[in-house]
Amino acid sequence: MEPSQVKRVLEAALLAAREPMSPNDMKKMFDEELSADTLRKLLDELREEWAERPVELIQLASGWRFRTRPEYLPYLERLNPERPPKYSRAVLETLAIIAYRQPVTRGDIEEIRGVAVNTNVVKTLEERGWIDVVGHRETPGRPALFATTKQFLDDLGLRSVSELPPLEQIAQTLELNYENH
Amino acid sequence: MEPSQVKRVLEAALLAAREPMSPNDMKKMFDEELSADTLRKLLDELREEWAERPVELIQLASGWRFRTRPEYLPYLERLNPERPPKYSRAVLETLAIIAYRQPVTRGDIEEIRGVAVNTNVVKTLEERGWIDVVGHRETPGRPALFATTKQFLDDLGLRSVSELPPLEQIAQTLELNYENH
Amino acid sequence: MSDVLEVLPVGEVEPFARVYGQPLEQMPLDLYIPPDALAIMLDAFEGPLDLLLYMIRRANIDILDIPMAPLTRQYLDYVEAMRASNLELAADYLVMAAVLIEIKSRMLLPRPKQGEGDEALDPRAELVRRLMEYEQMKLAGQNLNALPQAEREFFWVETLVEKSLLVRLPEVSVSDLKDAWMAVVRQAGLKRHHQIGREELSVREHMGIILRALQAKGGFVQFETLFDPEMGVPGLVVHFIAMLELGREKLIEITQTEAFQPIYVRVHQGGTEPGQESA
Repeated sequence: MEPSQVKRVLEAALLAAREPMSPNDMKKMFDEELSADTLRKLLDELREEWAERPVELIQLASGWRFRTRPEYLPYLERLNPERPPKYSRAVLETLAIIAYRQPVTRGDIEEIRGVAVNTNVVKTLEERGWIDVVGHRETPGRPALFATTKQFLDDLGLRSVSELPPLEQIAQTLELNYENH
Repeated sequence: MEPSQVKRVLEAALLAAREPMSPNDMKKMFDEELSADTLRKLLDELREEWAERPVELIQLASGWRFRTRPEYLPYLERLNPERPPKYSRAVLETLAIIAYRQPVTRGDIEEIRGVAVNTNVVKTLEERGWIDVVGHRETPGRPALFATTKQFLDDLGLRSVSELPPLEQIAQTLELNYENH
Repeated sequence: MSDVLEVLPVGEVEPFARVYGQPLEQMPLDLYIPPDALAIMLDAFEGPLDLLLYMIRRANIDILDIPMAPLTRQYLDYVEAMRASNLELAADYLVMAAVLIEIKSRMLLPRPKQGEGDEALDPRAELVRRLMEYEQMKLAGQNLNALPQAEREFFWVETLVEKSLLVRLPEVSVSDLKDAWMAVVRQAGLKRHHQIGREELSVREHMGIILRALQAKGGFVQFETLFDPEMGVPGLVVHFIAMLELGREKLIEITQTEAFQPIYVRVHQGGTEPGQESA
């Protein structure tokens, strides 16, 4: 059999495979002996041929398989949407404090929440691009001052921080709640 | 999004699909409205692009899906010695009657075949997902009416019942060359 | 049409032809099958219609002109042979025997004319119709079986989708934020001290904007450069208040060496010389 024909058979098998295919599985399909070198060469060629396509040939621990490239996952995700992950309460409260009281230091946040702020919480928000350091307060230790970013406003669909729900309302709601209880 | 990009997303989704993809599923992946014409054109282009490759894009009863071309069977079948069951004549004849005369009751099938229908025969076809009960005939006993399913068409690579092989003309006598066999 | 024959195990058909030593079409009415062979064959038949069809096709009888007498006789012989071999005989075979006998006897009677010019109804018509319909479905079943079938002649393509590769960021809505703030306020008992309205929020936002601008420009700038006429009058006022608030919170220093000289704004230095930061 021509190497190009062997390659096409490999391609068909790999596209239809439900599990990663081991070199042994691949060899099973042919009467002729297929050397490990030849096989490897053909697989490399296949991978090359698929370089520009939306799925890629990858080598996993248990063999080879075609896999959808990660950049297409957001579209595929819409076919079977999963519930989006949620931020923890600590992250949300920290974000709320920075949004309503900016610019604030970590110390301010701790004072308001009454608990130490975990480094990961701030890091999560920084990595998301929602907060950044806008300066330092000139007190001992020169703590960083955090404020929300433009991206935070964009992602929440706001034009400005002043579009956040006003807190008079919140306070009123709270007072009503207190009175009722 | 560029049409070429839309096509790549469709390709990724179709290659990964666990079942045939309907045009509605495909449209779900995009923010932009995708007209039936555009979609059809892109799918035709995709089919064209794959014309020389070992898998082909086909249109089935419930949508579109990639499959390996039948000429690769001799190689691929060596991978999985477990083949789907060979159906008995009773099963095949019952299937043919349901496919060509649907919807039919068990009584109709018995009338045509001239024998009682074994429960297992119907169960085999139901379990394969090829037939199901689509209603009841309003005669005494309200017998169930069976019809073939989309999956039956999908599994045979057909878009609709009208694509079934045409029924043969029954010869008055056998052809003379019959003895040569 | 050879499909019809494939119904039987090969070997079952051909020996008969050899026993009689002549081509099949030359023994149209000989429907005889030895009982021993019959015992083996019966499993291969799907019922009386299948058996009859086999007999007719094997003898190459015109299906539209079935000789009822020999057919019925042979059929009854088979049924008898089946009984003799203690084969469990399905009721369907006995029903068919009765049908054949009835047709045969009606063939002997003068056919009643339906009407002037009408063809008399052939007593065999219904049987022929059933045989032909059955044969058609039998062939259809074989043809269906010949179609390429998923997982038998072809396989579906199903590439791997590793959803875990998709980075999914949590979404936060304005109301999530409001709820979080309410929880903070409730816990901290801040409601009296921290009733923040729209005005104050704008100020707070502009405080961030000024600090960011200062940072970008090296921490030391001329006062006017921080004001952009594009902001409009309300924006400029808020911006100015934010500047004052930053000064009050000791986050910036606003300096002017003497009256009518340029005003400078710098990040609060805590004692270091102005200009050092910007160098």
